[in-house]
Amino acid sequence: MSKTEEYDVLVIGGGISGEEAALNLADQGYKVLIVEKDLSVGGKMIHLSKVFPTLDCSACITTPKVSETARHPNITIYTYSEVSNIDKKSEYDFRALLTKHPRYVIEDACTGCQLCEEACPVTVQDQYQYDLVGRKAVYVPFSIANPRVAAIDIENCSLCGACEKVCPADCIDFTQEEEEIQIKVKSVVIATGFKLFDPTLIPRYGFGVFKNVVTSMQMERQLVPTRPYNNVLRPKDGKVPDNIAYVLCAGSRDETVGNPICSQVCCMYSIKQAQLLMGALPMADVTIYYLHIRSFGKGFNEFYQQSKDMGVTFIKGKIGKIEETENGDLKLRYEDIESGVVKEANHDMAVLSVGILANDGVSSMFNNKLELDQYNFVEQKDILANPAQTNMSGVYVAGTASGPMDIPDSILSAGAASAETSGYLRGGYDEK
Amino acid sequence: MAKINPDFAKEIFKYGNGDFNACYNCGNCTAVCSLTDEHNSFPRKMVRASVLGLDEKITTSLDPWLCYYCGDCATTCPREANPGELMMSLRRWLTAKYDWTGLSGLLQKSLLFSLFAFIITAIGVIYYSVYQNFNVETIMHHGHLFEMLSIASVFTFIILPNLFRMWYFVIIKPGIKVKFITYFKEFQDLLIHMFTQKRTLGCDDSQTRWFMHLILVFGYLALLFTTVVLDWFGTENLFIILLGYIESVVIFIITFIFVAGRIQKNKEVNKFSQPSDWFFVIWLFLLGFTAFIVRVFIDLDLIENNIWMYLFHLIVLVQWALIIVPFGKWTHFLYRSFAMYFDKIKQVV
Amino acid sequence: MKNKIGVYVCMCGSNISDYVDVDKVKEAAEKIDGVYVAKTTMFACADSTQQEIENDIKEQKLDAIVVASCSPKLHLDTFRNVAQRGGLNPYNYVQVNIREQGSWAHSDNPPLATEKAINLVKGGIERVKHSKELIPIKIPSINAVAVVGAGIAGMRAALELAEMGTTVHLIEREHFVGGRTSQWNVLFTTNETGQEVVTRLYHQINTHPKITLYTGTEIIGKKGSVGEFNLTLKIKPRYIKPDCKHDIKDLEKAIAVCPIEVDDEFNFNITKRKAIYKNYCSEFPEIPAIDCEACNKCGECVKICADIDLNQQPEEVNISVGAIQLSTGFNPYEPTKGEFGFGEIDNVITLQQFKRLIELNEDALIYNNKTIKNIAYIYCVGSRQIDGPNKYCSRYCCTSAIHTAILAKEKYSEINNFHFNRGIRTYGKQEKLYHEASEAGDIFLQSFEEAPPQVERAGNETIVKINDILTDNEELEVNADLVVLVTGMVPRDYEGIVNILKVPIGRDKFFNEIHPKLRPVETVIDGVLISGACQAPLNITESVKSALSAASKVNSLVSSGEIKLEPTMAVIHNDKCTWCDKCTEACPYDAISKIKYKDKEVAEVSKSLCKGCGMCLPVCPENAIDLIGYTDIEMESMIEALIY
Amino acid sequence: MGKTIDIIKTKRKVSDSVKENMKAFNKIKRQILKSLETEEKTVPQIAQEIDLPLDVVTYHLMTLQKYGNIEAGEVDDMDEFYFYKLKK
Amino acid sequence: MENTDNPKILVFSTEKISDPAIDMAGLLKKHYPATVYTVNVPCSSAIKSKWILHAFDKGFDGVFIAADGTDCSFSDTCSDKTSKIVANTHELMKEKNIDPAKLKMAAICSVCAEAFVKHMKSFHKFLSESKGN
Repeated sequence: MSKTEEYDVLVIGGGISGEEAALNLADQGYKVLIVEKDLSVGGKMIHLSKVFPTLDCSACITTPKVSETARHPNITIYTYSEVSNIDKKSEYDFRALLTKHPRYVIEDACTGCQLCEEACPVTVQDQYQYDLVGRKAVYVPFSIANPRVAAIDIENCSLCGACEKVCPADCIDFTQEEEEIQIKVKSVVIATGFKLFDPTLIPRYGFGVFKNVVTSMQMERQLVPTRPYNNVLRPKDGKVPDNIAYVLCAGSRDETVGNPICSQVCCMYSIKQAQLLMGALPMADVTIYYLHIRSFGKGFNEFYQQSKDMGVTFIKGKIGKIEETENGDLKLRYEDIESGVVKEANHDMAVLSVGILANDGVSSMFNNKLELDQYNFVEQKDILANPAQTNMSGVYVAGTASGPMDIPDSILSAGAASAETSGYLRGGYDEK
Repeated sequence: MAKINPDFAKEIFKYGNGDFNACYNCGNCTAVCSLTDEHNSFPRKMVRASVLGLDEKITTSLDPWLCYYCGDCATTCPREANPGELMMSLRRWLTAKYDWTGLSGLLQKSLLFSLFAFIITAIGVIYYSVYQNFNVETIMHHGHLFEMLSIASVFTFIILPNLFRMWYFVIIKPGIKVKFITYFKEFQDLLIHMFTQKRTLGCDDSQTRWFMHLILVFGYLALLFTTVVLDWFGTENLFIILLGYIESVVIFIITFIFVAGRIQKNKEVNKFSQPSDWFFVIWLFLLGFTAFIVRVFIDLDLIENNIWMYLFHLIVLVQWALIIVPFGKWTHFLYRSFAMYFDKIKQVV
Repeated sequence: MKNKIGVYVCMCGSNISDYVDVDKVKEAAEKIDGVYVAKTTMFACADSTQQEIENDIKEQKLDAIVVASCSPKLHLDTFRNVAQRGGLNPYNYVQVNIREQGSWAHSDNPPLATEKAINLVKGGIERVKHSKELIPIKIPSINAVAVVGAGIAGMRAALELAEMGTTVHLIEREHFVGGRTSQWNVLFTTNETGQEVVTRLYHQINTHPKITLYTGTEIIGKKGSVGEFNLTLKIKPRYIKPDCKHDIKDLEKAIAVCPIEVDDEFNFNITKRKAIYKNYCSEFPEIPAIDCEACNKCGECVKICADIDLNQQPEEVNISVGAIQLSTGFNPYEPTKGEFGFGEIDNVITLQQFKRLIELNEDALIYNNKTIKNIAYIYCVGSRQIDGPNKYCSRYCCTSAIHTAILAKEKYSEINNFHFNRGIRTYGKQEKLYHEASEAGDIFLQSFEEAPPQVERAGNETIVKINDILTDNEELEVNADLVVLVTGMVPRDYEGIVNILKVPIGRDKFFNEIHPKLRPVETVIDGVLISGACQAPLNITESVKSALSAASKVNSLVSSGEIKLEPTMAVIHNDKCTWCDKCTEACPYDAISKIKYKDKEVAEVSKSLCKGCGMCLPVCPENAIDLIGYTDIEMESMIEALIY
Repeated sequence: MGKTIDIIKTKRKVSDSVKENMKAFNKIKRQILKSLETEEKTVPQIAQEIDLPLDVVTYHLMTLQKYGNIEAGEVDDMDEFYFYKLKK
Repeated sequence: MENTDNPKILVFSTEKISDPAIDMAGLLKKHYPATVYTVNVPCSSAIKSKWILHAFDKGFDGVFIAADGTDCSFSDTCSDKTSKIVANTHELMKEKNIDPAKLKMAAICSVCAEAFVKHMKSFHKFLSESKGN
């Protein structure tokens, strides 16, 4: 085992919140380590199309922040790494153990030329396109990934060695092994983000069985420039959809799936996608089936009104079940609350606006000493006056790790986390 | 213009489990229900009416009778408001509402009152047998007479007026104009539903439930016929005796399964049993079981010395005929069938 | 003149390339003299492209670059940094906006959008050709900040800034701290009361050596700019000596003898208070204050407490700070007379008044001598208006109303709550409250936005009617003993501060940030930041988050002691200048003075005072003034290029 | 640098599912490419020709498009299905 | 490519006030003529008459000053100063026989996207009509 690396702050998670918190702290002169479990930093936001309510492109906002983070002299980033354990020895003394997974690619040498990808004979589902298309076993995660270097998915690798043969930079290295790194920090910021609700838990919506039922994240991918298809298309048969339904509260506000709370973003992202769809498919009808439209933030209600003016149809009523008809169209059954009558509507595509859930394993990193709330989000001990404070002093929470929130709220919450961390660290200096 | 009455919900709570206030009107229950269509969209509307206390809406509605409690709405309700159980409660409430005597409501709301009624009838029977010096023949003879008399009087004085009230609530009060002839035209529907309960088949996964229910209904009616008309306890006809045995066995086996189900709470429909549910199945079970034993005793010539067996049967029978049939869950059998019939009439109009 | 220029045309995914033929733009650029490299790119701002541009600069030895992409407001700094990393002076870079002012504005006409993009790029190339190497101006910054408003956001920001080592002047207009939070009783999630939270913060503020608290104080003047704002503060007299050592009981007696009663704003006018007052018993600062507008100086109180001094005069204080953080908060929307019966029917009150009413009524809920049983809450009053100007959702009111209803029911078990809403918006974990209230039997009725509920007076009764969309649009009514208008948020009256600081205001009348995601707490005025509910409706947690976020930015800005500013400033061509004095008159910053040059008198521009507004330019009769970055040659060659 | 693939081969085994998956993909890939040799086709046309479920064809077709083997052409008269063709 | 009938307009916008409004017009996809070209200056009272005349000289049909108005962050004298510049330039235009109506000015606040689009449409219409004559 190698020597211990030292930093001021450990930021767990390299999404928008983690980056914002890290940048704020680094700008104040603190040395920050970001640990990201994925192959690239950027979190969920980097995969989004445009963001509400301003409709500016998500990548245009994330990528500069990503590269600013990556280039900042006070910030170190470990991607494809996980924090396996954090032990608080005393105030200002946290010992963490990191696991750095092997990419089987030498990060510094890879130029991201993608020749290996061309050579690779294996195709598996591309998790960054939410399974809509395939990717190779050796792959650059996505075009605006950071670092933009390849990695080998060893579980799916056929060990043919073709990538190694074609790599012009000689950077494929199958001898890499999992690495353990010990670090010592004064403070920790948790920015582990969220996971999406798995709609197979609601069998009556037919997700996974009816291919034209997609998640909102799959639709989001269809709307970005680096999209999986050449246009917005039905995954079942490649047809251009012209009548798309949005099923809100899919996995939110639902006791039966164990998530009674509102995910806070689904209404708005669905409205946004509806607007974008009307741009991408000018002939298409978009219907949003909702319970309550929660357009509560700055400029949100105006954005909702705008979508109505554009011709998005809003129907109050939760979708009860979805059935597939012969040609792949979908029959959605719901009670139209405004008329009080049960109705069936045909759509050629249905988008499940899936909710936001707490990520797993956050507390176990801290030997279960970190308190979680009843929904498994990180508990905010003093939510009113110190919203980033957890039950452990010196450990702060940023972004959706503490509950569902949208991007502006996540950024503000990260700002709060960095301020509270900075105040804590400053206290440490004063003591010495 | 309707006035909201928040106290109404509290009244409904007395008839069953009361989670329905949690409803946030998403309509999921109506949408998942396989019995709903454009004409009959429930249960959300009934939930809403219960929350707001719009009792007019409920009394004039047939929706509670159209529900067969498959439980889909309850298992998928995002607020766990259990609309299916509310529909059950409303059926109980409606039974009370239709009943002109008011006894039905008292029996259903108060377990104490029910127990009191059962005990009084039991004491009555025992008092009567003491009066008759435990003379088997007389008691059995009077028992048979009682069967016939009670059927006639309960039907005439309780059930018929109550059905009439139901008709008044659902057809006359809402001002539905029905041609006289329609009542005849659609009468076959009443019979079909009454004897087959075919609508249950619309519920998912309830083929067995429907089949058992069907057998039970036929078993019960047949046993009724066999004992009352064919005088099962008195006959020497081997065929009739055998028939009675089969019928009573069918009844007590199926009801035994039902009771077991209620104890295990394995299905949504069984989760929140009320005393009236227990009384119904247990008494039906006892009815079949004691009838069976009584006939066995007769065949083995034991009844003379074991008059208590017949008395036990008679107590069950009297309680059944005077409490459960006119005021208890038994009435569902009729109200449901009539509800289908009235619904058909409404749709025709 | 630059002659090895790199031009990068961004597709912005498809934002630009959907309407502008980027290849054509690139081809047109290639043909222009001085252009050495021209490329198109998917995302110019992506890390890999930045790297590519950097490499191009180094390898191809470019001497200037042009990026045609989105608005420079988003990425000017991004590419200036790229230029710098490549070894160029960051000012040998021009960003051409072909998205907001190109593809998006002209998506109805792609060919013309392409033509415009080509011309704009040409203009950019001409401009960059004449660009000069500039060095940013560095000005010293005072490591101190003025936090305006001592509500929850301001108090919290002040504390964190002080913790981070910045000197804080916390300025509160009222005589007491705590703002709106101190007016709320039990708060959602923690069950702490607002007053408890305020107390907690006040004690920390009071003992922190880096924080100076000014109460009863307003900013009345500002000079200078980011790095050094010189603010003039006006402190209203409290009429009680600050070092008052008197027993608090004496002061309470003084309150008792005061003969004047005025509406108590703290209780939203549902009660009266004296001219000498404290809003609640543990309020901070601990000593009462005398409302100078209400006091008739009768002197009764002075007889009881000698520390009361009715001769105190307003004071003016000057402070110097590097930045200003505004957290001036919100006002509850004031319903107009007759809006849902407000001001006309005596049992119609606002949610804020109701909250106070619950706190003041211990055993039974009584209003206007009547015991209250049925309460009708009417939502979205002053928010999501169809006819009125407030189109926005006030965000906190649904949760606040439901939470208040739950508290009321817990306290007075007999009441019935009826919520006349337009769709409940208890987002996030607040949904739990909505569930709780429904389970407790609260009744929710929803109307269309165009058909709000009606409040009518019938004899002695107040009837609320609604066409409830949850019940087949049926007309339903409730006999309400109390109607609570769930009023939203409007910004707190801020005219004074807006006039002084020139903070931009959005269409919702709240202060406007630069960008909700990139720079959510900064304004276009350098060194002036916004936080809390003055920016948009926010609840307490959200306000505190934004306050801390702003504090973090403020600290990065002022703590290093140095702020970099754009080198945009005026320069005088001494040869042409004849010192006519016209420019000094035009300059709003007194940045121009007279100096000797050779044998004549000429004007000179002070580097630290000039803000680069350019107001001196057009007044010069000799055309002897240029603005760096906007010189005649740059402007004219660019204009020329746009036309061909 | 040596061939590191030989080193890992001594430590790891390729699972059967990976092998099968690879075989299946390559078979479908060949079928789709062959089907498009003659003329450009829509997804349903390809699916009918090579007798595979529509969603399987869509998935593989889009993957082939992603890796530059084929490209999208015009949309059909009904504005429903795109034609896909081999990329030269 | 050159469309001689389509009048070209040069807009002077200001970095912090009116340019954000013009950006917002794009953001909201509010369309205005594509022959409108915007040039940024720090403040509308920094525009030299010389530049305006240069624009007419080189072929622009109209010049529009999207002024800061009272929102100006530099000085409250901005409006007066900008008006003065416009008045001066009008004089100079008359001398050169250019219709003074071809130089317009209006205050455009930082969220006045709609107002800007309206101005552009009507100005463009005016210029094409006068061009037709």
